[in-house]
Amino acid sequence: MSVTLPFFLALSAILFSIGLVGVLLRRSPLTILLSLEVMLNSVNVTLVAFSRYVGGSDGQVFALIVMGIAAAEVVVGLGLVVAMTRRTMVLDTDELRTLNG
Amino acid sequence: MTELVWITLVLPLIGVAVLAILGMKLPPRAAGWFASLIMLAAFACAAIATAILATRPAEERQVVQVAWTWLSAGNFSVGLDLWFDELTAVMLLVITGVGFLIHVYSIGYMKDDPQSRRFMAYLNLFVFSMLVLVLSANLVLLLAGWGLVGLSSYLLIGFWHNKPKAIKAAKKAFIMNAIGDVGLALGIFLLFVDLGTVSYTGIFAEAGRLSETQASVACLLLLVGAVAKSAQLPLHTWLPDAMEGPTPISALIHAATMVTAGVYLIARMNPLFIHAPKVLDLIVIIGVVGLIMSGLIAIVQTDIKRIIAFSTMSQIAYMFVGVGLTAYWAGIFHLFTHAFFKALLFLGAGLVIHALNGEQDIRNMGGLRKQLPKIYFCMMIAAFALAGIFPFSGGFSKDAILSAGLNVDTTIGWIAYIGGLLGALLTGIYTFRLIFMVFHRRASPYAERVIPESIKHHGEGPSTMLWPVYILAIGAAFAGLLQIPGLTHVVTSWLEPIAPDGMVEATVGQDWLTTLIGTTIGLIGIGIAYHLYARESTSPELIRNGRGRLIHRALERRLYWDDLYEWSFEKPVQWASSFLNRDVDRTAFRWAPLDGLGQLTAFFGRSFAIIENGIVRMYALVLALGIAGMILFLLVRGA
Amino acid sequence: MIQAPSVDWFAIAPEVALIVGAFTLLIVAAFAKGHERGLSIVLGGATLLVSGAFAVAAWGDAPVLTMADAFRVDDLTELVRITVALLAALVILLSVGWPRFREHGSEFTALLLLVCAGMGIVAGSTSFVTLFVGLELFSLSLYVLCAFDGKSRASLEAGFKYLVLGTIGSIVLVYGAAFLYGATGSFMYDDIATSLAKSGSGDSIVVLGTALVLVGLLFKVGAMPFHMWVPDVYQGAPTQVTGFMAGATKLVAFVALARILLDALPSQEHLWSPVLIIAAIVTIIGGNIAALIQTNVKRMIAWSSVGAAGYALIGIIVNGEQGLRGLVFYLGAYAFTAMGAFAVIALFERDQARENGHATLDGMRAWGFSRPFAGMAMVVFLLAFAGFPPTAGFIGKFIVSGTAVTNGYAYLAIIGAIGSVIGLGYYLRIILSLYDRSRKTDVGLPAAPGLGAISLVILLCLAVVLFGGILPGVLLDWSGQASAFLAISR
Amino acid sequence: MDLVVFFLAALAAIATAVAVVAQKNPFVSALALLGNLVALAVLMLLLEAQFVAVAQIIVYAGAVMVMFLFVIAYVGPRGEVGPGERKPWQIWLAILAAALIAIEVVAVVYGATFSDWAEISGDYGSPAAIGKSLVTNYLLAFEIVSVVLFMGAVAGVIFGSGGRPLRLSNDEVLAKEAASAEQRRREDSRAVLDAARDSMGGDR
Repeated sequence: MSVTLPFFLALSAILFSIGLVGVLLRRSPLTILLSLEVMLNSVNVTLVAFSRYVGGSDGQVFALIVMGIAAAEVVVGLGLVVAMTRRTMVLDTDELRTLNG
Repeated sequence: MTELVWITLVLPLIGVAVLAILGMKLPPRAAGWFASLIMLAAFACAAIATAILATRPAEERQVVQVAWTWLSAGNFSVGLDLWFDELTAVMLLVITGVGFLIHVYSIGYMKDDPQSRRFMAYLNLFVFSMLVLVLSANLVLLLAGWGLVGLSSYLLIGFWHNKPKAIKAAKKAFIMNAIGDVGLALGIFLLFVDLGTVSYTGIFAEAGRLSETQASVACLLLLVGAVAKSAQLPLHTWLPDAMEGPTPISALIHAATMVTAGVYLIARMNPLFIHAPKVLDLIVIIGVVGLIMSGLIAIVQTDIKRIIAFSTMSQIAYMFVGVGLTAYWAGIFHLFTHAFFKALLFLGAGLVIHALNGEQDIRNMGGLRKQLPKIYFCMMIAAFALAGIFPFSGGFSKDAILSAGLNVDTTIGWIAYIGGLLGALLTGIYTFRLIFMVFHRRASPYAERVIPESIKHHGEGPSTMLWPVYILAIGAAFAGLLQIPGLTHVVTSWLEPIAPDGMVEATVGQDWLTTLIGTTIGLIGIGIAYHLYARESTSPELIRNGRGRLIHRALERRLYWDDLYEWSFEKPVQWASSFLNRDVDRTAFRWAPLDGLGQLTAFFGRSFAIIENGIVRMYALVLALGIAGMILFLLVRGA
Repeated sequence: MIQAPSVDWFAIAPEVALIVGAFTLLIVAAFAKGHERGLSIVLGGATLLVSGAFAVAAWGDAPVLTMADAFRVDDLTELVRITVALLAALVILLSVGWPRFREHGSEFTALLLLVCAGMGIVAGSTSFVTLFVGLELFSLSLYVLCAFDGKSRASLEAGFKYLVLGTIGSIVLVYGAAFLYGATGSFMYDDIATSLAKSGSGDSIVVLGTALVLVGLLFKVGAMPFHMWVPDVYQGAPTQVTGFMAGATKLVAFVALARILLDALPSQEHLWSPVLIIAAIVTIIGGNIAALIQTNVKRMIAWSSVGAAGYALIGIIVNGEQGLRGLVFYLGAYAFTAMGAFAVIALFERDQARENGHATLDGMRAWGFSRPFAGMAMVVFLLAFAGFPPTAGFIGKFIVSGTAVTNGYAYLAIIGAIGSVIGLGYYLRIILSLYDRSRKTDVGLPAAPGLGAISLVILLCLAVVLFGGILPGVLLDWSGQASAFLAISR
Repeated sequence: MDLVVFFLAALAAIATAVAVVAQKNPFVSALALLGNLVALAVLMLLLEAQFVAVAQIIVYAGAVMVMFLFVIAYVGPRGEVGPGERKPWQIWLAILAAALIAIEVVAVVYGATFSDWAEISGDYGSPAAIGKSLVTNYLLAFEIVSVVLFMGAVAGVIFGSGGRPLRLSNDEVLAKEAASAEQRRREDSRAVLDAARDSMGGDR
């Protein structure tokens, strides 16, 4: 038995779900951002695996682009966390509920 | 000629604009006269345009002008299309003519009201809306006018918004009219779906393509609109309540013009209605039941304006009978004469109320004949016209309707005839009950106390209020002479072209027979009224405590229509809403059906708020469930 | 030697101008402290003008594919560019009197320019890669703009929520694109369409990809049940940004949705059509019902904008020339209506700045008497939301529902009508609150900072909304011309 | 051989991902993410994507992680305070939803028929090949990514500028939170009271 495409895709799906669980359950904004990174990386695995399967480089390039975007997203996310700290807001997303209804 | 019609249409709009922009800077009297002169100019234009129209040969009297296309897609096009023909001309003259007189009357009536300028602006707005309604050459524009008319009526009924009853009445009128608007809109939509057009030309040309069912459903929906606007059964309960508004409004909107829009609509759409004979029969039945019922109710009312309101309802029911029998000319003729005598009646009542410092209960009047002779004289003319006594105007037009029933000679025709004659009896009774109780009977202590003071102050009323009454009195007395059976036939020959499929016209013999019977019955009614109400001794107490007291009470409660609506709509919703009772904005709409409906939806709305709790994890959870659900859904469908 | 792709500079000039403008603004502002505001207005306005001018100049030209076919410039792209540039200019005007703009005007404006650039790229994208970068460019900038009002916690909260949820949405979109790539070997819409047309659509990988892409796009569009971010973000964001999002983001997201569904996945119509139908029904009813119980006007309009997304979905479901024309017209009209409505709210907030008032129904009582022009404009905008003549909102809804009826989706038109009736309920609440006589006072309001600029914005939006309602012909023609480029591969 | 490497790396990736999600201390979470990245890089090497693997490590470990660690150090390594409002149904629903997605995707993936890996040339996945792709077919995307990164820098400036932050000790945070919770409870009960009073018919 050799490593086939479904292996990678399944792994990617599992990682995706783990990351999603993190976003769904954690209350610390930092952990949520980290969980989002896990999700992004899992998608990258799918992209690269399909790229290998198709035999083109498009998937890999897209994965690189996703990485670059993810970096920018982290900057913005962390910037928000810093700003919230400066506003002496409690770092707990369940406390972010002045907007509701 | 079309230019003149355009000017007629635009003038009131200019009035509104000027009053809205400059209104507060003008002195109130100047604003009033400005609005009135605008109306006079509009009337002049309309009259000249009508005269020019009359000089044309009959087949060229129908003018359609597309001024501007707003939306067009394929066969369908809507825009500012103008339609001017004989029927429009009549409506135009009534609206601008009576409108002018009532504008003048309002100057006097509203002179102490700080908001009189706003009132004048609303009046002009109303006239504009009404003109849009009758001048439109397509149903969509008609609907726009229809809605605008309802809106201005709402504004004017609720004009005194520190009066809670007025506000409630305004809302009631608004909602009843909204039901009608929805019916009308659905009808238009259905016609559009069936025929692909909403212009009169298109509909009249294609109406033959409709099956009887299609035509009936469309006409039925249009009828819902007509019934609501014209305060006919079963959407009539708003009209008596609307009397909370200022009296000129009652005269102009709730007697002479707006409430006749339903009659206009049916007469206008006659090439369509002709394909729905069952609906026409229904219109007659609604009319007959309505005229008898409202006549009965009018007999026991004690508020002077409400009596006249019920009589309006009853007279419009006559018009419904007329157009339902396809005697369109008779219906419109009655509309025309009714505009005079009913406006006269209202304005006269307004003067009486004015003289009595705002008292409206006829039991607190009496004996005014001597103190207010001019008003008495005019009111008598109006009452004779209303009771259909020969040779006053109402007699000719009402008898024209009834003799049409005789001429048709079907079951429906006989129902109309007999019912109409019964109604004539009731009309005689309630009209002269009013006259006798207000002017003849011994004066009530209240009237005795108030009247001399009032006369000393301003006579029978300011001249701006009296003159319109005189002019209307002339109309009410002589307008009927336009169509004396066998002698003159101005109305029939003028209106003949509007009904391409022909209309019912009684023979001269039938006409005179009906006039004879009608006048006799009217006089009998007057006699009964005299017997019951003219003297103090035989007061209505006898009836109230006698064998008929149940009927009397039922009539006093207006045959429980309002209670029916209250119990079938208001109460359940009130219960439901107190069950679901929450913090929905209460000040917005206090009329229970809307309030309750709002609360009911708010109940559902709140269930969203449970999810929308502000916690981002929760949002992500919904998102995740959405993803899972979407994949599952597509996999199941795709497989 | 690597052959660099040929670049049609004229075709991408609007985006280049925006990006260069953003850079320039930041650099210049760094050397001109204290002139932040003036510089931002002048340079930002000039950049938008140049960008818009390029777009207008290319209007009506034959479609161009450039940057190795990754970007497509046709009239739809141009329309989005022009609309977005106009809306952005209005945002700058609305910001004039904003204290935060005085301190950080250059950053705000630069980000706004980048948002516009990203939107242009999304509108012209021909592949998932281009779509993704454009989407992220404008989304990330918008996250920052939402959180821009550093003084307000709600603003930060909105920014953070938007970031978390928006990122999930983007990830799901990429995930879906990856599966479509695996099945077809390309990220280009055209290639995907041809490949799917050949292989048939039964492949479950394709179905999976379609599902994920749909989720991602419906999220951006704000359709139920992927709407959760909309009310919170719209309420918390600075009001002028909300106005921009409600109009521009919705327009761009729908253009992206339409391009993908019609250009890349036309063979999957049997899959996405029922999804959109369900989403449209749920969105119209749900959005309007939820709006009923709101007391904050910003949030109320946010919910109503959720409902509006439902109407626009009908345009895509109906498809065809008329449906897409209606879609584009409706969205364009909606953008200016929303911008106008939020401009009025911005003015209210400016008036209340000292009392720190929020735009609640209670807070706005009788305010219409103090600001008669803004109040009447609000009434017009609300009528446009509700779809009443003579506003552009009526024409938009009319065309969308009309085509729905003629194409056998009458039930959608009925649902739309029901939604409008519900909508009337809360629009009336706003109007009644604005003109509550019982709270009327004769105390005049002092001139709010930036009053002139805000009034100008309101006036412009009012002009567009009424012009589109009274003389819709021109705008309809434009919409038709632009929407003709949807479904180019059909 | 490949199979062993795959399973080891996959196991490591899953374990580290779980650690990222489950760790109370964000500092540990961040380190776990680093491990996750390395494991994924190994997997990418298995897929012949050398350049992506390297970039993954450089971009993430070199840049993103540093940023994370810096911010964690800045805000203080505070874990989650208190139990929060985590209702059991919410947890189960969350796990159910995530698991459902994973199961659906895995089911589809295993249900589909895939041909074998494509034939690839020697320079597949090499920096040169990817680089070429980036400046030809994906030039636009590449440029936009750089603009996005620039935009990120602007965002950092915006959120980072201003006066010194007010630091609160952990105790103060707890006290504040308790106060706000108390406040909320009071408001809630007042709302319930009002509603009750309303429904008693206080309005008529």
